[in-house]
Amino acid sequence: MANLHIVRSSGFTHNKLRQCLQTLMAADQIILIDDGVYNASHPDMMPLLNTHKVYALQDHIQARGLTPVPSGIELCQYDDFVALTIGSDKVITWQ
Amino acid sequence: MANLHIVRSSGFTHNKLRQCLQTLMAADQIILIDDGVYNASHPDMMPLLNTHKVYALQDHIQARGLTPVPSGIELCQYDDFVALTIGSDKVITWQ
Amino acid sequence: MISNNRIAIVNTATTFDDFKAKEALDLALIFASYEMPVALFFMADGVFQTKANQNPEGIGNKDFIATFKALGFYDIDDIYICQEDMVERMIEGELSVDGAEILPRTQFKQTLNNYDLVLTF
Amino acid sequence: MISNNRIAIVNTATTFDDFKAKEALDLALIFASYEMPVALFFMADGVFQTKANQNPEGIGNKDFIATFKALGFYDIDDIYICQEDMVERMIEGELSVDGAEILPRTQFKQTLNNYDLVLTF
Amino acid sequence: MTTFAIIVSTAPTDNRTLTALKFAQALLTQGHQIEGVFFYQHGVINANVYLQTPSDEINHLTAWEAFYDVTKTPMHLCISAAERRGLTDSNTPGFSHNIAKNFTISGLGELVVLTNKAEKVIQL
Amino acid sequence: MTTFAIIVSTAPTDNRTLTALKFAQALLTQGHQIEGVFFYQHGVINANVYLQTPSDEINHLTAWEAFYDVTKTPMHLCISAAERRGLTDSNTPGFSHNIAKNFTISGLGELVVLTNKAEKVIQL
Repeated sequence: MANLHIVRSSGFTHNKLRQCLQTLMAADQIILIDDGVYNASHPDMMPLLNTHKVYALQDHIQARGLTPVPSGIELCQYDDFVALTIGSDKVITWQ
Repeated sequence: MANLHIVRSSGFTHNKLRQCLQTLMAADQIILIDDGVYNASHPDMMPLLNTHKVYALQDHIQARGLTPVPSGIELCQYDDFVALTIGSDKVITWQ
Repeated sequence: MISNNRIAIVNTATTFDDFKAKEALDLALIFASYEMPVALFFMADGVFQTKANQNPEGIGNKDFIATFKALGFYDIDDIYICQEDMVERMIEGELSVDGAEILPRTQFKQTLNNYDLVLTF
Repeated sequence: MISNNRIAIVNTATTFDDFKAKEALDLALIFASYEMPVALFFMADGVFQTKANQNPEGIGNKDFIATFKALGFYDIDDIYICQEDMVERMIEGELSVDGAEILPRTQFKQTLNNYDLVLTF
Repeated sequence: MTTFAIIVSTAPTDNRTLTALKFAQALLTQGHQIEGVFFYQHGVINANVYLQTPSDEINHLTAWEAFYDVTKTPMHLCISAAERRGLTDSNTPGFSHNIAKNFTISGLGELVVLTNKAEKVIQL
Repeated sequence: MTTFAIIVSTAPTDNRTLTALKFAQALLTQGHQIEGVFFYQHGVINANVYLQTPSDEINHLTAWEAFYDVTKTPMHLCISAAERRGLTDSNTPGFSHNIAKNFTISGLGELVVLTNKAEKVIQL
């Protein structure tokens, strides 16, 4: 099975996005929430979109005026967020 | 006159060291305190030592086991820290 | 006493990073209400505050970003944004602030250096 | 119930970054006291915690880093440090922890992946 | 139905605290069960009964209290983390109990118990 | 002799708070004057009268209180920042004053005043 990584802060300021990427396994998924949604346009995120599924919480994208999001990032709701945690082996939070 | 920049967090994790460097004027000085003392061995710090005076608070270096510090960085005490703030035009804190 | 006492409030934090943006704005407004010359600077992740179409109320906050459109009313006319930091974060088009000057980093830091007191948030 | 429930506490913060290191260690010790398998991982700025000759008491703290030498006594035997993060931060020689395994990043993350619950600090 | 434990580590001035609450609400709406919410690190400040915010902003204390009133989800407060941040469950001279009523005074051991009970543990 | 104002923004769990205190002490030892210390953002938590720490750790509340007792340096608390973090100067029903005695209840206007009085303003 695979892990879900929750990223909660901006990779432009904090090291958390990088920490997530350094522990990411091949089948893992990522969800961007809170200030983590700013990573939707972070340079480190682009190459990742070819190999990993990346979600972003729509409420948090909208609160920050970040629409439209780069293609390859899937917007989701809290219900989807819940489903992702249940569907994963374990959940790792980077905040 | 010149400014004193106080750097209080690790440039390996936070963007604060870079923010300091991006606002640094030619005659400005830097003092590393708190987790800012970890920047004594940060790659961005090395080139700076040729052009700017950089201090580090000895108490904070010792608390973190960081001795010896790279040459070019001057260890100082709280009294020196006070003198640096008085000798500068203004003090800018990056924390 | 600091002569002239022109004050720069530097925003380096995102809109919702632990209340820093709101507490910086509150301070700027107070300085202005005492008729002290105050300028706002946006750099690093602080430039995210200048994005148009933010919706703080959608996540339980007061829409303090709306105040950015009324800064002239509070006699805060000097607003500067670092161009390189905007480009790095892909911020373009309409902004949340009116009348801001977008300055290349070299000019941004020279402008900042003209102030007597610099407070960072 | 999580099967096996092997727990990894991941330290990413410096020794004195807002109490995170201390509150992570407290949690690890509690898990161990309940005889649950717990491992400590040090990565990013967390590797600074593994530096020898730190002196928390010099700046008003309890010397909680000294506990790192006694982790075996608390039945915490699995301690991993990310090699690349150590090299980047120039950490070498004697360490504050005994019996730690220094692992290249690839192995570090594979080892971490073997745990059932991962908590980051 | 999946059972969860949630660890809240962020202060009431931190917008991420609302994310934790909304996640908890979504869990219950979908029919899952929360064994407990554990407040640790700066998260403990959310239980301070005197938290005040302007009327046009969310008050995280009120929000968590209301969440408990509706759902009876156990909300545990790490007392040692709380005492460092100005909360107290004592009424001895010099102290005045200031922890909101819906929070249970706990130690870290309670987090161990939650971890064993729940199928999923989420740090938020 | 130079006059200073100091702004403290860090919580009592943050080691940087001690740095601010030590800097303030060094200023006075060298014969300079502090017009006031202003507690803002998470710095306000240092004034919570119920802060407790183990005996082998520094208690920042006690340390600042002792600093005041010796030096009479004005210590201002931004009340709006404080209320968001569980401090209150009210004794109306539902509240119980919990701000330590040596702190002066202030608003942000006081910081403007300090800024005008002091030759140097330092954020710590």
